[in-house]
Amino acid sequence: MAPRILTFREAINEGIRLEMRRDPTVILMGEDVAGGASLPYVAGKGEEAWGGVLGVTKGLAKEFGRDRVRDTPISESAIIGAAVGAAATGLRPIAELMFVDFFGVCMDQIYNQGGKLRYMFGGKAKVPMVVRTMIGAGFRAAGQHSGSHYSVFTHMPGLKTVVPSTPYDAKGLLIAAIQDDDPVIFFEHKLLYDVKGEVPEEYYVIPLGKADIKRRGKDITIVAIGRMVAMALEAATHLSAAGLEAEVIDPRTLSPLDEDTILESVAKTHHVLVVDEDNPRCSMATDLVALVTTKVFDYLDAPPVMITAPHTPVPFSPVLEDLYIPTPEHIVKGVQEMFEPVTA
Amino acid sequence: MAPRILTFREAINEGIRLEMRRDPTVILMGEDVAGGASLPYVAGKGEEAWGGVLGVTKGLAKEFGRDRVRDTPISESAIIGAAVGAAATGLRPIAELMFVDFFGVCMDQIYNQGGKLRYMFGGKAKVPMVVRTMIGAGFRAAGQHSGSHYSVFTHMPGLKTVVPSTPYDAKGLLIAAIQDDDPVIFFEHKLLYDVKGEVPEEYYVIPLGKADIKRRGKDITIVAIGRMVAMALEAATHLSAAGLEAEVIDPRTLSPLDEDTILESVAKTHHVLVVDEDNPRCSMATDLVALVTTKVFDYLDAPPVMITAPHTPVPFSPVLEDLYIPTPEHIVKGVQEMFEPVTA
Amino acid sequence: MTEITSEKLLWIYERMRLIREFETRAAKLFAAGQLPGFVHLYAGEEAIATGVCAHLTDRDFITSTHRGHGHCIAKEVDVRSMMAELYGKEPGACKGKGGSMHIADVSKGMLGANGIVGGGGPLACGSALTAKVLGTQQVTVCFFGDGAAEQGTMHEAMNMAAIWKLPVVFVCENNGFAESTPVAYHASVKDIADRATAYNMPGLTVDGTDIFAVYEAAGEAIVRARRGEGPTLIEAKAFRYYGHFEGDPLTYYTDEMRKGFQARDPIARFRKQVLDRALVPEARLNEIDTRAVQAIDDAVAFAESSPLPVPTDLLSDVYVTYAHA
Amino acid sequence: MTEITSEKLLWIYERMRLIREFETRAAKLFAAGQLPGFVHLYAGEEAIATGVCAHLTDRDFITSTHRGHGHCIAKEVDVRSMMAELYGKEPGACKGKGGSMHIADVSKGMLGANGIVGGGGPLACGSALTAKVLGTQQVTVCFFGDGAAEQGTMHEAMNMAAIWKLPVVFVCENNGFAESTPVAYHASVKDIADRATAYNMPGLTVDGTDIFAVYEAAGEAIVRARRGEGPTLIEAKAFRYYGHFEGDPLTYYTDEMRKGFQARDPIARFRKQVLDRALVPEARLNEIDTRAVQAIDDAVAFAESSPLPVPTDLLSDVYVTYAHA
Ligand SMILES: Cc1ncc(C[n+]2csc(CCOP(=O)(O)OP(=O)(O)O)c2C)c(N)n1
Ligand SMILES: Cc1ncc(C[n+]2csc(CCOP(=O)(O)OP(=O)(O)O)c2C)c(N)n1
Ligand SMILES: [Mg+2]
Ligand SMILES: [Mg+2]
Repeated sequence: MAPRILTFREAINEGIRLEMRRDPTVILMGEDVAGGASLPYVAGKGEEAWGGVLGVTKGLAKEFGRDRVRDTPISESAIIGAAVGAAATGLRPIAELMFVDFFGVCMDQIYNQGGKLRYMFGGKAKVPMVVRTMIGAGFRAAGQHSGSHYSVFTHMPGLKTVVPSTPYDAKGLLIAAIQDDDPVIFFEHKLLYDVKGEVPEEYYVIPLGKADIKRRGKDITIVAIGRMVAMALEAATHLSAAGLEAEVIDPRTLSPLDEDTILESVAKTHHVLVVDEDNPRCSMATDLVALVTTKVFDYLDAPPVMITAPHTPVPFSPVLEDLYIPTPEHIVKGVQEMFEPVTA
Repeated sequence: MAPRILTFREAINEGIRLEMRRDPTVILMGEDVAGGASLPYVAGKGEEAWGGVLGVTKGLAKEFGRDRVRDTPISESAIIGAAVGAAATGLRPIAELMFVDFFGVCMDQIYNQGGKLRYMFGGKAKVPMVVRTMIGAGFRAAGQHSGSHYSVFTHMPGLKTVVPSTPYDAKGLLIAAIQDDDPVIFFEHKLLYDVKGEVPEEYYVIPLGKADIKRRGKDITIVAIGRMVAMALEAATHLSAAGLEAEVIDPRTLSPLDEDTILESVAKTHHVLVVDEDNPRCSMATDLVALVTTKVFDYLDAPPVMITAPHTPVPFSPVLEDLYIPTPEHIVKGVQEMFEPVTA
Repeated sequence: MTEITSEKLLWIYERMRLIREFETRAAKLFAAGQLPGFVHLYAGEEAIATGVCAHLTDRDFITSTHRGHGHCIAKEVDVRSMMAELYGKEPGACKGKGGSMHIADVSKGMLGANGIVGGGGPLACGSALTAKVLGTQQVTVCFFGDGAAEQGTMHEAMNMAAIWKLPVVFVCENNGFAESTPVAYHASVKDIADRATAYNMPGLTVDGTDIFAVYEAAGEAIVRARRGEGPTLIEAKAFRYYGHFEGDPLTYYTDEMRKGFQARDPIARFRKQVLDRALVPEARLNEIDTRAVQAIDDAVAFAESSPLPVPTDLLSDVYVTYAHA
Repeated sequence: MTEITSEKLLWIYERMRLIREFETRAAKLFAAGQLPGFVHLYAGEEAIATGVCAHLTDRDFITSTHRGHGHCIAKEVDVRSMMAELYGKEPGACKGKGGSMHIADVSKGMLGANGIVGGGGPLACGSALTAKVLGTQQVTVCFFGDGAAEQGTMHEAMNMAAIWKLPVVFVCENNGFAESTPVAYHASVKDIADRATAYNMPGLTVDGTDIFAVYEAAGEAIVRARRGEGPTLIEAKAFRYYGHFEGDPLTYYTDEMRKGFQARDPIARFRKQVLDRALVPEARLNEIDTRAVQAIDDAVAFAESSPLPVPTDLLSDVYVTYAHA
């Protein structure tokens, strides 16, 4: 039988749809997630207009109705806060923060309310909610619509953070996130939406906290996040031609982090390079390097290498933005320098 | 002549006062920074009532008037945003974010507006502002008033971040921050306010981006931030008695970071331990470890060690909060294990 | 005027007295160095929480503020667990992990004091949304201060509640100050309730030291919310006897102001009102006075003799399913 | 009705035509794959930006939105530098680093388009504070959308401007939609201007397709602000011809709606109004039409022939004094 191919966008839509069918307490809310479904003349057509700004939630308002799929005002604090309050009292809301860059208008509800409520209440409450949000550069969306910043959320105790890299993972991880009893921030890279991959029709769950080894190799461990996984795999192909076999690890969940899979790999390969599209300071890249160097230092045969975006906002001009984003070439170069140190 | 001793609180007050005298475009605003100065019957007494929630800005409204020292509504986005807008058009505002924990209601104005404006405008504007904010655990102020989170701001391009550890540094760094043409976030540890130290009366500037070696030593480099500097110095005294001489480095400015001072020290001592009161994931601790291990890996004789708060919100109960905060004992233990690895 | 049963009147009186005793004792304990941290006391505002919560059941929800003790007691949270929480003890409402500013009891519908001014508004939309989606008749009351009225989150919450006709009652407790900053300075309107028109919801200002006024206004709003007719904004004007937090030197209060407070004391007013109209026998009130003192004595004794949290409590309860080291 | 000199009328017409040409061309260029990124067009709303900015000088400030081209042109930002910015070219207003959503020219008092809905409100308080503290007579106009009216930042900004009597004019451009969500759904009030009472400031709703109505309302508000009498909220109701952003399939528009837009076209209305009343000679308008096309032709040619940024531009301008590698 031919494999079933979906885009990343469709896989996410399917993940939400299956969970909403299974569990009547799951609701979805965010700006334009139905998208004009609030218009009588659009509703009359039997279809909502948009399904989110990039069409990810299309069709859900039609299937589940406007009570469970809610367009909201542009009030991110109210959106997230309502999700927290609803989660603490019996629903399993999926709230959309359209672009992660907007976290600055609602972070309090995410980290100070959603993330801390359980701890501050001595464990006597739970907040089973998901915040879906778009990340990533490359869309020519400029300085306020292109960030990643999962590091900021991973830093915060009480939150779980998930960054899928393939359609298959996106569906299974999203279902896991919705079922999880803790607040999960689910980061969707906007440049992945049109990427296709095999996605089985059935319901399946990929547990949070389990990394995936996307490629096996013995010479170097490359840990890559989100869209950077594809970059790492492409680099691995080049490196293989040059005689170096890279193991590519996709953590998938940044918090909790599957430390064992990463550490075991580095113990085997003795080399580590991390690829992170986010800015470099206090980032997932530094987090991973610190993990490896504090825990398996003696296994390392060379200094760890970080390939990240620079310490700049995301520039608009495509020629500059292309320089901002880590590429397979950067990765190959980083690996090669590790194995043949440049002598000055 | 007897040295002039001020508290950390008084040193900050003096730094602001001197800059406000020197430069008429410097203004101060925040919740209760005058503190009831808006009340006619308090103003009548010739003194403002509070001077900020912990009294740091006392006397400034009296000297500079209510036009330049402004109480505000509880509207952090408007406070910070007004500072950004004022900075871009000719003032040098000092805005107070009472506790850093409240960044979640105004981070957009800090990082997306203040931090990015210059870059997004192609360098054709500047934002000379300071955000003063309180950090730190130990005050029994519980989960939403005890965070540090300077990592989140250090992560963001366009922002500078300063964490003073002594009254002397606080004054000189604050003056530098006010004079700086970029947005600076100035983190004041609330448990340092009553700490005393020598502070000359005159006007002096400590340049941003210069670390300070608070203690010289040859055996291990301890990099400590803010209130943790005192912990590290105390640990160093114990270690010295045990025959280990620690070099204690206070970065003072986290962004830009004085990488050279840290790396040169590690190249000399071959050991590094970082102490950070913040939560561990994607933190300054991981940032510093990644810096050292990617840049002077070959000089290291032992794995780097991170002493941080755990990945939990700050608990209220004093017995738990005391366990949350890194102590000299933790540091000593960390160093000792580095030199005499525990054999399992 | 709305009818109140004598049973309800006694319940209200008991809750008000318990709040007053709790706060008076907390102030003393703080001054004696027994209570750590930031403690914000509710004395002076008792009629608001009790007059509103008299209409609610355990199944209804409230969101609260940093000044949350009164809301807890009005929602019948156990004063022993509250006092133990203030001491940071293990049997505290939050196992000692939350403290005064985060005290909560979800089983009583009390969704937590909140250290973030304006933090409760969005949360209230959430519990109200649960009620709406699940079709229960639960109402949520969102208590917030006059200072919180200037926080953007409250604006967003009121607009959202209005367009979705959520069963929320917004109760602005206007005690005249946000910390040391007077409402006449920080608010652009004379009455916060004037902002109701900005959300096309009913708005009214009541004397927050008059239990009958509060009770009546809240009753109508709660019935409206239960009927699915949407939110209401009630502003209750009162005062606080104590400083913003314990330790506040209160330099912004004048002697005249303090005298004015005494004249409006909500508990004294209540006594006068019900006794003048012979609604309940004085002996019953006196009994309640005695019981309130006993209950707080008992709560303090309980708190003092309770065990502290154990070290492993530091790391638990961060997640439901992810034990972090 | 306020007097408008014919010179001013011609200025307004020229700016409106430039905006329309700029946007029409941008739509075509986007469809042809020439312009990258998110492009939000202002066509249909020309009377708002121009009617307001006709009262301002270079020294006055405006804050803008993601839909900022019209504000830029009304504030006399050079269309060449704007078009070059849309192309991401080095001579762009922001050296190609900002793009459509961040286009700015501080030297013209244009404090930037803004990718964050509601982001400009607080900034407007800031430039107004500068004017107030330094005692200049500069006014700041804060343009924001109907959707932005639900963002907490706008609430905070309006309250702050009101209590400090800042010289700000808040202009809500109500084009009926926030992306695909209609204002009747997202707003709890019929007219956004009704919210002015929540800040005790004057508020009025005008037809944003009628330049004379906008001009008059803005004129009064700006005089008031300059006099130190504080902010005003003006809601201007209009529509947008294009989608939320280019690429929007506009499934939420009906044919009837589109017909209604044509009937209210602000430029056609302006022509009719001034010609009917013989306020300016038609020939002058026709000249302006021609010049506008030429100016945009020229701007496109300039943009196309301009150099791209160089790689080192990636790392510059992050800080004034801290060159980061
Ligand atoms: C977002 C935020 N800003 C500031 C504070 C600090 N703070 C705590 S209480 C308070 C005053 C609150 O005033 P009000 O809402 O009137 O409540 P009241 O204390 O009078 O009961 C302030 C400014 C905070 N906790 N959260
Ligand atoms: C804080 C924030 N939330 C959401 C968005 C995404 N967004 C961009 S424009 C827009 C709609 C804005 O509507 P309105 O304010 O009416 O302006 P219009 O587009 O109609 O001019 C939205 C939701 C954003 N940019 N910023
Ligand atoms: Mg108050
Ligand atoms: Mg709109």
